[in-house]
Amino acid sequence: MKCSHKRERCGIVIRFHGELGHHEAAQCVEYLEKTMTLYPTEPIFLDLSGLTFMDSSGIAVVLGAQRNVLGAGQSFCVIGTPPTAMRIFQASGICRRVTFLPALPQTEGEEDDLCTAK
Amino acid sequence: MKCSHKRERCGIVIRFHGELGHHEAAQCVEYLEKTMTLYPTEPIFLDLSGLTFMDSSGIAVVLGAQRNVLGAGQSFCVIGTPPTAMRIFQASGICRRVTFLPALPQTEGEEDDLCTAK
Amino acid sequence: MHSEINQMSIKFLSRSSNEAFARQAVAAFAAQLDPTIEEINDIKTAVSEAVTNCIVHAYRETTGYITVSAKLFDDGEIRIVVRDKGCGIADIQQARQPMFTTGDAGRSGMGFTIMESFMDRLRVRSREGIGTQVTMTKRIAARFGTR
Amino acid sequence: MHSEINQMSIKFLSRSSNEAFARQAVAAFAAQLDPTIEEINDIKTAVSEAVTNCIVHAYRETTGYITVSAKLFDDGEIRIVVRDKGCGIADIQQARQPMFTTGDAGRSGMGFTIMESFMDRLRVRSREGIGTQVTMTKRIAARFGTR
Ligand SMILES: Nc1ncnc2c1ncn2[C@@H]1O[C@H](COP(=O)(O)OP(=O)(O)O)[C@@H](O)[C@H]1O
Ligand SMILES: Nc1ncnc2c1ncn2[C@@H]1O[C@H](COP(=O)(O)OP(=O)(O)O)[C@@H](O)[C@H]1O
Repeated sequence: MKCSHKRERCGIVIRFHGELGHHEAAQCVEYLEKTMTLYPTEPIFLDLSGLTFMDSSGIAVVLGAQRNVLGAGQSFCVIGTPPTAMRIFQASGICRRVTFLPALPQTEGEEDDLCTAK
Repeated sequence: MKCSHKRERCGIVIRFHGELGHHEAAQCVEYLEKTMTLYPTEPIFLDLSGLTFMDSSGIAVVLGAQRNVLGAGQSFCVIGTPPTAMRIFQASGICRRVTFLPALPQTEGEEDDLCTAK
Repeated sequence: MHSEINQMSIKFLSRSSNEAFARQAVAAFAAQLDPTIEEINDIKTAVSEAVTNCIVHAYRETTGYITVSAKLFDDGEIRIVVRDKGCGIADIQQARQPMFTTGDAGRSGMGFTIMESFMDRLRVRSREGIGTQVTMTKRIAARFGTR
Repeated sequence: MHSEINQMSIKFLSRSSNEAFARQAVAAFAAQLDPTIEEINDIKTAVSEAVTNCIVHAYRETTGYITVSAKLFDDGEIRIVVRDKGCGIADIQQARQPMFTTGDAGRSGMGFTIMESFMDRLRVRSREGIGTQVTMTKRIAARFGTR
């Protein structure tokens, strides 16, 4: 399991790579908290597209992260969830409380960039 | 473990993909024999570049194939051996008896093709 | 027909660093049934939930042994048994309810629910102070007439 | 320092379809020492040789159980023991010679030589009619101060 983050136009994107089970969950929570402390005034996007495995430990990781970010008055969103991980979120019912998006929302600036690039 | 073959200018290239241990060796031997029967008058190249694992079972597979091909009066050559498999062949000393090449030899026809393509 | 064609068992200490070992070992064994990637993932997930429960709940304050055994049958079924000699479960019906947990904030109470929905059948037997045994079965569909 | 930090064991039938399971299970366990891809491959290869020997030689005409156990130590050593209750080896010194084999044309007699060269140490104990026990150790170098 590896965690990384980078700044995008729309906010901070935190990315998990590899397998996320109970053993790795503590490391994820720690990384999330550290990164949110670094960027307390930015929207947070949690990118799960690099996960090759996830069990129910991922539920509490996502819920905990959302609680912290919303508590700080920022927006929180999960992106790129692989289908198998999505089945776990669906079984748990947290999809009614957390926003899951296929990918980062395109900001207007980016659309402009795309046009210029063309 | 998957076996496949295709015709190239220089001869028939037989390719192994996946893990080659004792369990898979019988299947490899069978595939080699079947393919040599189909193309008894062609040089045979055994392409190991797709192997993700090989143990000493690979030694007898290669030696048996070479014996059959040379016996039929054709040439035999192993190409694309991954470094870890190469260590096994080296330990066994068969590198003194079998020709190992990094890749298919370039035939004159192909060089022409390359020139034309340019 | 339903006769056993292969079996294995693994035994390891209840350290969370062994969770990945356990699910990968079962996946490597189940691979003989030529499952799809999704079926393998279902099995890994269910094993991960059951093994985590042994580590987090059964041996909460201690370290003990966990045994995972698996059998393959000629009709494509895999039967997996996860066993601990930990604290046991007082009320199994309650424990199997979605969202019920006696764990900390890191636990969602969804373990049994996920085992149930990712496998075909789940049976839980437990005795307080003796231990818990979780039996899960799944039928792997035959593909391209490989069986 | 050299104290044990983790252990596991796996037990399975001497079917060749279990060779891949055995080497992958040990590799998944050894992953905790953060080995390089090459070190993992060395371990898989040595385990594959030892397990194949149990299937091909120890239980030549029969089927029996094979046990593979592994221990991790805090200095980065992994110790792997492969055990069978098969026919045993009459002359161990002879058996360990490169190219010596009692097997068929599919065997090269290089199994022990490869175990020796891919691991740091190899010990073979055997009694005819009782079984064979192969112990292999390898030290995984610490990387980026991960240990
Ligand atoms: N092996 C076990 N030993 C003891 N108690 C267990 C075991 N497995 C499950 N339990 C009990 O059942 C409850 C529900 O388990 P589960 O559905 O997997 O959710 P979670 O693990 O998130 O709590 C646990 O909180 C625990 O009280
Ligand atoms: N587990 C075992 N049980 C019985 N005999 C064995 C065992 N392992 C090795 N041997 C004997 O030692 C010989 C040499 O083994 P090895 O070097 O691995 O080469 P190979 O397996 O190719 O024969 C075998 O041919 C066999 O006679």
